[in-house]
Amino acid sequence: MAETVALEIPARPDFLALARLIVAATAAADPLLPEDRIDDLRLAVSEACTNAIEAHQRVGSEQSNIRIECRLSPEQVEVEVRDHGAGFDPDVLVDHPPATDPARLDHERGLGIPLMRVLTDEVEFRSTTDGTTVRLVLRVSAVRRGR
Amino acid sequence: MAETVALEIPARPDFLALARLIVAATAAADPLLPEDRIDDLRLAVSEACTNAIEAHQRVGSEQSNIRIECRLSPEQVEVEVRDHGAGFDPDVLVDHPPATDPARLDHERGLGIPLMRVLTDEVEFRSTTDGTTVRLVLRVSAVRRGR
Amino acid sequence: MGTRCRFRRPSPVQEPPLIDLGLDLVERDGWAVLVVSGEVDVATAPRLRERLIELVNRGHHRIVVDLVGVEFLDSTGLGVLVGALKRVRTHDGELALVCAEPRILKVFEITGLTKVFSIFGSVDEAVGAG
Amino acid sequence: MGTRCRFRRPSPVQEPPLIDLGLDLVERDGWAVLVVSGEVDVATAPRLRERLIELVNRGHHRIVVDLVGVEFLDSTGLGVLVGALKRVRTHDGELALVCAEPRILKVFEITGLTKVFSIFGSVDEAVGAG
Ligand SMILES: Nc1ncnc2c1ncn2[C@@H]1O[C@H](COP(=O)(O)OP(=O)(O)O)[C@@H](O)[C@H]1O
Ligand SMILES: Nc1ncnc2c1ncn2[C@@H]1O[C@H](COP(=O)(O)OP(=O)(O)O)[C@@H](O)[C@H]1O
Repeated sequence: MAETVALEIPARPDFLALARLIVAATAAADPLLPEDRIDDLRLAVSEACTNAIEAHQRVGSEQSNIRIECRLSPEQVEVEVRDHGAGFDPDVLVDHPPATDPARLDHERGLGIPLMRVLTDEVEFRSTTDGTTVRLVLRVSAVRRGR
Repeated sequence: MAETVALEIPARPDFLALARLIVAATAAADPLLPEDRIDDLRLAVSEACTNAIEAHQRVGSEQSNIRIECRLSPEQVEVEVRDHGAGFDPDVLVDHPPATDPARLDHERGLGIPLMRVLTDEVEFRSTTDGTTVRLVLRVSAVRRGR
Repeated sequence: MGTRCRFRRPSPVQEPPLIDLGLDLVERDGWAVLVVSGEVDVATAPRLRERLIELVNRGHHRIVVDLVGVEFLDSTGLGVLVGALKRVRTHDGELALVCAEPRILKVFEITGLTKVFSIFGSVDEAVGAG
Repeated sequence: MGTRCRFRRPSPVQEPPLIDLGLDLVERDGWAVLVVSGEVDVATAPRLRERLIELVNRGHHRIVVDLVGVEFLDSTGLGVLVGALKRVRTHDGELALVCAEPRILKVFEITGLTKVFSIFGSVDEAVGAG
């Protein structure tokens, strides 16, 4: 049986810290998640919320809310971030030049999704022209296996 | 223009602390609310959530969520706690014997609503057989006037 | 991260103790001093109640409840303390509270319970006055 | 209450400065040391960016960014640091980071940016190495 905690915030940078607060506190309810994994999830969710907020800004709908839903089950902690932006194609993203290439410094952006992918066990994007839902999963078993 | 932060939690005592966390953090966004007034609001909302959780327990619906909605406007911070319990009549509540009466010690309950009334500037109950919404208001002007 | 471990959910494996309520017993000058820390609400108050009942049942009828480390106390917590006071009184005992934090004292004041309880600023004063 | 004042909303009256990002400047051995504290995210990163641009414009081309007091740093924060590194390099300058917290270091590691930045465990080491 999954338990759900949901937070709705205005699509504004000021409210990001609230999303981090609730995700960290909810995930901490799982006694099997070590603190560093909670930090990973917190950052991944924060990145997803940042993208959601920026997506709202691009279509001028800072007034509408984004929704962060945390689901706790014995196997995993799952967080969904839902926005009402214009959507995007997650398969068409710019790659960065390697870190050793001087041109790397021309790229100040584009690290959010790569971070989400490394920090969590599963990332899924469902995006339409009505908005995007990002699903981030931390598996408790992956933690137990000493991941 | 009001800004709304909403939290949904399972109707279980374990999740009460999350409601307090989000209410305090949201109210703290108002630079005009001093810390002790935020503490007041936090306790009042916690009492309303406790009643909501108990209302769900009485009808055996711990699985459904209660919703806490915080609205910030320049004049006030308003919090609504909505449950799906069986409702009640807020005008028919037991009074306690005075503190000096030995019979006072027979009453371990019934302090929640009196606390809400003293701690906030406005309390409103809207209750039907489908559930109850409690509205708690802190006026920023009341703070400014040095209340 | 100050937000960690405010609550715990049921888990398929054995659960670590909840960390949001601390209950430590110290005996002093014939008083049982129960040092409470954390948040006392409907989630944690049952543990406080049980502990106080257990103390009385084990023959402790002079009890100090030290609330100095309590960050949050709601009406459920007040109810538990009222119940404990009644219980020690039936044994001709005493129950004193220690509380210094204005935020917590305020809850006793606005409910009129400062007239019901003996509240002291320190454990020393509480056991000295007894 | 550790939850206070993470963010501030627009208000009809004059606003106190946001308290979730600290930016303090110290000059040491020809280095401008910018001591950052709090949370660096999309809400606060613009202030960090402005401050760094201002430093470079005022002729500081040897900069240490001290991240020891930073509790949270996201990709927006990384982007600001990459931009600042590029900016000092166009002036033949240097930018060094100070970071000791594994949680923050990890963000540089998994993005490959440990290869881009010179990262030191203390300000002493950073200015000593320059
Ligand atoms: N929720 C979203 N809605 C619309 N576009 C998005 C969303 N999330 C990501 N994107 C697109 O994907 C790009 C890459 O995202 P990301 O890796 O987080 O880097 P950044 O946000 O720094 O550009 C964004 O610039 C944006 O165009
Ligand atoms: N949301 C609610 N739904 C149903 N009944 C409620 C609700 N809130 C309060 N009540 C009723 O009002 C009574 C008094 O509430 P309160 O003053 O908070 O004291 P207590 O909860 O300790 O009994 C409760 O016992 C309950 O019967």
